[in-house]
Amino acid sequence: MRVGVFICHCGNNIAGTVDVKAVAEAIRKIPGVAYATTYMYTCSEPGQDEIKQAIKDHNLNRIVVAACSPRMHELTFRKTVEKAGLNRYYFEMANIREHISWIGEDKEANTKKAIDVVKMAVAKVMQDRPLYSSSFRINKRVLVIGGGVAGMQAALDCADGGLEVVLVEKSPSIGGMMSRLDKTFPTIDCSICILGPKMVDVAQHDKIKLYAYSEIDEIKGYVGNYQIKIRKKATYVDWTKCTGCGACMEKCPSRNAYDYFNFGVAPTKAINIPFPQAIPKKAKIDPNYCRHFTKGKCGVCAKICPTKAINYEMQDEIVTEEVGAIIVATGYSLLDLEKLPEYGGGRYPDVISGIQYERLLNASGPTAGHILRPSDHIEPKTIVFVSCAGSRDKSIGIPYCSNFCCMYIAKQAILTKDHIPDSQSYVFYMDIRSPGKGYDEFTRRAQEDYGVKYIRGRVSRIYPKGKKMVVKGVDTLLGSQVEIEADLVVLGTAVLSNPDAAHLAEKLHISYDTFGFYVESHPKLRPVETNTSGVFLAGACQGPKDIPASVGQGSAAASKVLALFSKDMLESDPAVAKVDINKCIGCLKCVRTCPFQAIKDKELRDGRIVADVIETVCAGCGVCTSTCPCGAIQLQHFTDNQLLAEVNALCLA
Amino acid sequence: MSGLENKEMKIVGFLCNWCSYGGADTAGVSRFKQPTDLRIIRVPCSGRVNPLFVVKALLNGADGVLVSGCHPRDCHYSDGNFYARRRLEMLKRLLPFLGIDHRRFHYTWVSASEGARWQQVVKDFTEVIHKLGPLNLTREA
Amino acid sequence: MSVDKLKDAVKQILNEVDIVIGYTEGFDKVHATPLFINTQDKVDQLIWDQRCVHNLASYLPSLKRKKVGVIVKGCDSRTIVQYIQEGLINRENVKIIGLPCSGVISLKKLLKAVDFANIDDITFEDNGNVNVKTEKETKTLSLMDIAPDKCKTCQYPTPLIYDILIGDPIKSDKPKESVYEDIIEFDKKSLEEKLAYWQKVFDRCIRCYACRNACPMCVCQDSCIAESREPHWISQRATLTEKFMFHLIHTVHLAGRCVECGECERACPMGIPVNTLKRKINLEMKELFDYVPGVNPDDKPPMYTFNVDELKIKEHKIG
Amino acid sequence: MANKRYAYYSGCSLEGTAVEYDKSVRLIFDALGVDYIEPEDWSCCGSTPAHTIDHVFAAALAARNLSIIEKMGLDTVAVPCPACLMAFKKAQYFMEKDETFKEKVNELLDEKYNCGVYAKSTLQVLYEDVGLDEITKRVTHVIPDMKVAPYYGCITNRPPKLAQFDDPENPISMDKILSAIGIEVCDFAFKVECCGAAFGVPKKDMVNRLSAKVISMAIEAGANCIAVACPLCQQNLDLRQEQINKTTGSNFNIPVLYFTQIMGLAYGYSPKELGLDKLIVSADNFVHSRLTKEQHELLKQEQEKGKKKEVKKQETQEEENP
Amino acid sequence: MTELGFLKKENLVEFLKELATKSVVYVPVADDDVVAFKLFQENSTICLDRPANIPPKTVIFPQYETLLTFTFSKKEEQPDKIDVKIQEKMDFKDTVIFAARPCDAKGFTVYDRVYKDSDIPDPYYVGRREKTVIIGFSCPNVSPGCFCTAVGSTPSDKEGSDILMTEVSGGFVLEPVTEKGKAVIQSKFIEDGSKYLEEAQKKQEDVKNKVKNPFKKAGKPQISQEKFNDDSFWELALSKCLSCGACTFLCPTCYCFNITDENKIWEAERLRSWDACMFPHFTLEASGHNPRPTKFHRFKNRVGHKFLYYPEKYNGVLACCGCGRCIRYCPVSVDISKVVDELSDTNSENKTLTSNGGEA
Repeated sequence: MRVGVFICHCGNNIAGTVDVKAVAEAIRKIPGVAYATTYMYTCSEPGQDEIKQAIKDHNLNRIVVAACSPRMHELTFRKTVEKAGLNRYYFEMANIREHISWIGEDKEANTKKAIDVVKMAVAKVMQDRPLYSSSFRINKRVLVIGGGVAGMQAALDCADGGLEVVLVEKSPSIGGMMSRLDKTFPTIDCSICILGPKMVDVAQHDKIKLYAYSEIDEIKGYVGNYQIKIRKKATYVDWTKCTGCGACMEKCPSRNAYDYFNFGVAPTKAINIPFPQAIPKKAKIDPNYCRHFTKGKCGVCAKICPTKAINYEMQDEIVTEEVGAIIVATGYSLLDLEKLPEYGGGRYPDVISGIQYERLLNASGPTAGHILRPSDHIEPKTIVFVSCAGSRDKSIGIPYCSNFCCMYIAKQAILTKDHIPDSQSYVFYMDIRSPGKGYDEFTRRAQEDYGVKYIRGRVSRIYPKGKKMVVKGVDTLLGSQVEIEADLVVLGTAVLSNPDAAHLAEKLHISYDTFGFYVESHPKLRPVETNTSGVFLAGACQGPKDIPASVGQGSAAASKVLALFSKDMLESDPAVAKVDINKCIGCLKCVRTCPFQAIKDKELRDGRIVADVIETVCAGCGVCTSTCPCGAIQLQHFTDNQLLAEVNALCLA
Repeated sequence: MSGLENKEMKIVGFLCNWCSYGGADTAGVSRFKQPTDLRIIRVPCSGRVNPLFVVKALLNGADGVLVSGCHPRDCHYSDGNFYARRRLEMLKRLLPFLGIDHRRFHYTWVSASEGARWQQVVKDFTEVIHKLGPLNLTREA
Repeated sequence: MSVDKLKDAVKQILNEVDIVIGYTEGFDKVHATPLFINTQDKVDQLIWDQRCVHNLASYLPSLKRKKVGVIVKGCDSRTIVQYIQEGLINRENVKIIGLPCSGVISLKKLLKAVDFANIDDITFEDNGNVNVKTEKETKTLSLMDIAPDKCKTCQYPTPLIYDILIGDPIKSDKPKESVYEDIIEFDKKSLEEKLAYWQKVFDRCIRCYACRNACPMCVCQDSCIAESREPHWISQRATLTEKFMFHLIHTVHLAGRCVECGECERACPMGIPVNTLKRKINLEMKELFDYVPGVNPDDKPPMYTFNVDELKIKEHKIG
Repeated sequence: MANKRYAYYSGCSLEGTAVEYDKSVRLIFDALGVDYIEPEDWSCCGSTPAHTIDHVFAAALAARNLSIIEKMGLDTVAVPCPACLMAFKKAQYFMEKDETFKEKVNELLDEKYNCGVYAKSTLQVLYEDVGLDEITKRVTHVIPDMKVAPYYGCITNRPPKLAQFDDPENPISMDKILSAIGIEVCDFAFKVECCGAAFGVPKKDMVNRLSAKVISMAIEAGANCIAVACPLCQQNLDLRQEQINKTTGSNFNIPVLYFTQIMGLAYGYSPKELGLDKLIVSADNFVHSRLTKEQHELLKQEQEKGKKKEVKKQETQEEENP
Repeated sequence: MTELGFLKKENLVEFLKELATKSVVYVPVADDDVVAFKLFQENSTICLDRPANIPPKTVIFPQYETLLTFTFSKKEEQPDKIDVKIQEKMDFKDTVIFAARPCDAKGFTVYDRVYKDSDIPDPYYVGRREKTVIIGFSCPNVSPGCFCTAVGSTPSDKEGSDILMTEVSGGFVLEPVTEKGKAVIQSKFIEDGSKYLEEAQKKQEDVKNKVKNPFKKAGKPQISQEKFNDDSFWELALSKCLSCGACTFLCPTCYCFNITDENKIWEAERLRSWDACMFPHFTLEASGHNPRPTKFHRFKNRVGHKFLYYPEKYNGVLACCGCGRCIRYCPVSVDISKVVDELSDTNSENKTLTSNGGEA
């Protein structure tokens, strides 16, 4: 055994609070350690060359690098030792940065701890065995979950790159949040005018298979080979027959259905096409409001439909698709107004959310683009915008910034002035966050050219006074209280993750943060990857994002998939469970506990039954290893002996 | 960190790679200061932690053992921590029967984003172990 | 119950199976020993009385590929139920002869009761009296005074699973709460007292593995990690640390599986209360998962399954 | 409900400026069969003066009372004054949550407090434990003209993590109780706005301004009476009403009653029993217009008839009603 | 050697205390009804009325011992060179085993032929053996399963003991067997014991007559090769065997061991620990092949070793002293005497047994 140990200074990150030289000296004394040194930046190219050179010069056959977290650079160094001719699993990392130098102030204690931790890594590396990957074929189809602008972009880029794409959208039309917007900042482009053609591209692309009004039921498999069960929810309209003529919607007698597309600004019909540019432009019945379902009679739509597309008996349908990678682009949701009781959210009809205001502004919205306040349909003259309505508010558990509210509030204030020239808008803000190309100029324009009055301070209460809403707040710049009697109040409500984000994450085996946003592999360097290989993120499901960022991520995720699929075969991770058939007693407890059904029973020639691991299915969790009473099934690279070596190095020494 | 002027205690931590090890990294990146007694062993999943590792450590000289995994439902391997929870709970309840203070063994859930939580866990657990003092189960040196 | 009925039944099923396991006379008057019957002429060696202490079901997994008849008491039948839960035997290959039982003797307690004298003869009366003749004296003892602890709190005097039941079913007259009274009582001691106790008793261990080999649920047998180097959990040192470790391996592996037949304890030549730790865990399994091993063939052993929401497991505070 | 016994902690205000609150609460409790007992040797709850100086000390003051109640074998204390309520709830919350804090507090006490007593506002006891049905059943009188703005004040149910009762921003319990006794309740936006509280001495102007706002919003909502649940609110709105009129040039004349006093009126108690004589802005008009249920029933029938003969009788009625 | 000594019962502890000043003294101690040889302490509950659960072989052939320790070191300038220092652990102390039953004492003579009087003596065994004085204790009664007289011994056999002690009214008669033994009874607590000789001899004779002979035929059991090699015999006779090590670990004549190395970072040790032919690992080969794959094979070896192979090598001496522990403590009451009896050659005459268990 000739172990080489490399202790990284990481500039001053480690060396500042750990005596790296002392660590190297202590480690050098360990029998079996043939070489131990320190280096300024081990991960740098010269640092890696140093390792390769040392392997050659000192005939090393095991390598330990003591540096940052293995979550950061384990892969880097595995490649390094492999290039030097060693098996990539003859390598261990000791984390002396995140777990030592950055969290302890006492240099002596840190150094002692670092020696222990490196010693444990040395003990483990001595137990390491060479492991070899096997390769398997990949299914070059990709699933995109979510048909908002990020998902559409990802789908189109993948499809243009020659991949078959399965696009699943849970609402009846693709388009997502962007399709609800009136205009986009900072260019005041018509949102649907730029999005519409993209939606049509998606619909017409021969490589894209669209499942609208569908959800993911189940995900099985692993990178390269996923089996997806998709639930096509019952629309009660046969979409193969529906032409989208809208006759049913016109004649439907049930007029009080909740309009999901318009965020309930006005009611819609029980059978409806969500908006004129919808893709697919097909009608769908809302059984909660449809008289046929609620009262058992009616049937007007069935009678009127020229293609006889109505089918009240329709059931959810499950279809299975097989893909090799998944892009998650499930977007975001918005804070419920009722969560803001001090603003009378949900109680006062004239306190509305930004997205509702967006629909009031929109020419194809319920008011046909006329700004009319909900309570009495009168045009408001004084409009107050409240930013950070919920955002950056620890007391309701949303400490983060919602990213784009500052910008859309400026946009809405500008548009308000365009719609109602004699109106006056006020904006309560905490800080104006406009760090984008042309963004800050845009907010200044709102103030300077459109006379929007910006008041720096928070709103404490909104209450009705006659027909007005009194907005009571503080102007922190003037240091005084302000009260504005408004006709309409628009709240820039906080951006939330989707309510079922956690649920989907569990199916995908990806992680999510406290707020339900999906966690990327690395916040800087791997922003669209997840820790589950084959699953990528795009758009606001990862965190609040505006349109250009979402589109950028959609393309980024697509490029990751295209890169992954540029090979025909993928290499399997050899750190999977392995059965010693001489030891296995065939009790098959491992088969019971494997979360992935990766273990089967196998009959040997002598009739003995033993466990057998399907390598490509095994994900390497090691539940089987801790289940097996006789230690016959061992998770490679984390075997009992490897972990015991670490325990012993620490406890017995 | 008042108790730490004394000698260091031997504390072993088994952390799952995806959540808690990441949480400890996050604590590091955020420079959340912690006592220095803990030595971390990285495992893929808390489900990999055989309760016997805890026993082995305690019998062989550890003063405390900490196991941390993903929060229930958030397991990278979907079910690993559910098994861990049952097995470790079993152990936790057995230890006092053997005459070992159950506080010497703690298992918990810390996600990759919970650096502050991790810091608190380490601080609190280290403090408890310092209060309990060294463990010598078998009267052997 | 006359032993003749039993013999008739064994003769019957011997036509269907390769072997029937029962009891016969041992090397002296107080010992019975397992009897493996493969021919009709051996049937007459069968005995059935309070000396029939062994859990014969333990032999079943090693005879998995044969058709086997087995005589079980109520307590032993739990072993079979647990085997079925864990898929360790093929039910269709086993013929179970059930014998309701109102208690057996504990050799250790019997010897103590006669001051370790050599016993020349022993007879059992229906009223629970046991007459013992030694060199020095003839003594009448009460069966329950010399019965193993498991009999004193027996909840399952009649086998839970059988193909043939010989004799009338017996209902348990022992209160349910009594089963773990000793465990609860022991747990009340201070940590120091408890540790000192286990140090004392484990120190006696000679690692002969009689407890393990007698245990019906120790299915690893030849592959036990107590003797393996790969994985190397434990050395061959006979130190207290290693003895402790061995017994905890046994305990952890039996978690939620121990059917409390007490064979481990009975087998131990050094008088170590090997079963106690397992029973402590069973008490917790009952509390946590409402699970009792070896009672319902459709149950799942709790360590090999889980609930997403564990109602009884609360997150622990540190300290 | 029937066999539950409450400790009743009136607090210092109800011994002095708000003695009528105490009177009316006791009357209502008696009327509704709430079994309560006043702890002996109770002391200051530890509110404002103490907790602005030292949290442990404040908690110890509260815990001293709670400990007495605990020793009496009771687990719930009914508290009319919101300041006392929050002092108790705060002590309870932090002592339960923080072992070291609990130890520190207990060090100051002769009798250790084991955190076994929960404080409930009188409002909560009536709303949750007694229930609206019982409250309605006991009604004997109707006050036909009363239109009330229910004013909860700032701390009756805030902060929510301590209060654990009703909606913090738009509470409804008092609304419901008042409706249950037949009173018309106005939709009042200032239910939980600040009245100025204890700043009445150091910052009189501010208190006047804030209280004026509350009163004017009540009037704007159509109220002719304000119902309160806090001694300090009552004082600021009632006692200072004249002062407010002087400093803000308003001309308010709106009676401010404890909600329990209004309940007392509906239950037929005399103004004296309810301490209405202590009001600065008189509520006599409501006392005078009060009718028994039977009278009211008769009147209603009369009116029904009257409506039928409306045209005929119009003139006569005008003459009779100058 | 006939200088009989006598130790008054009330002087027993004082005598042992005196011994303990010069040697390490092991006595049979009862704890929770389990009797085992432990270091003598003034408050030890010495138990003489029944044989210990485990014989005192632990004193000379301990359950495990460190044979060697390895210490690793390196020179600063040559980190890839490791120096290993090897040290034997051979510091043995003067020891007394007090009140070993004659069968237990005789067991050591079985060891001696293998470890002491062979071509390659085992220094660890010899070191301890030579420093140990064994005070035998003539059995005051018989125990379930014991059959010493059937294997050529008696409950008052002197072989293996340095002194034989017999309980008489009021005390113990001490009969020195070896020079080592003589030295031990040079004590102020030992009186002249000649007047108790008769009583002692009578007692010995009484007990001897009570020992049962499990064999159908008298004399040294003669095993039939034909039956011994019949696998079906073993399969049926041993179906109940659990293959545990209770019989071997409790046997005063079983001497098999295993050697393992245990490594730490800076040092390692080579251990010798008991092993048992009843364990599958005993013969497990590195290839995974096991020449004794089942418990039948293993038990056959056990019987063979004691009653065939050992006698073959050592002049017909049986490697069994008839203590009966393997029978008494077997969880399933496997009775080796019954197995041997069933194997016995019905056609040939049994040879008579000499007192050392060898053939006449």
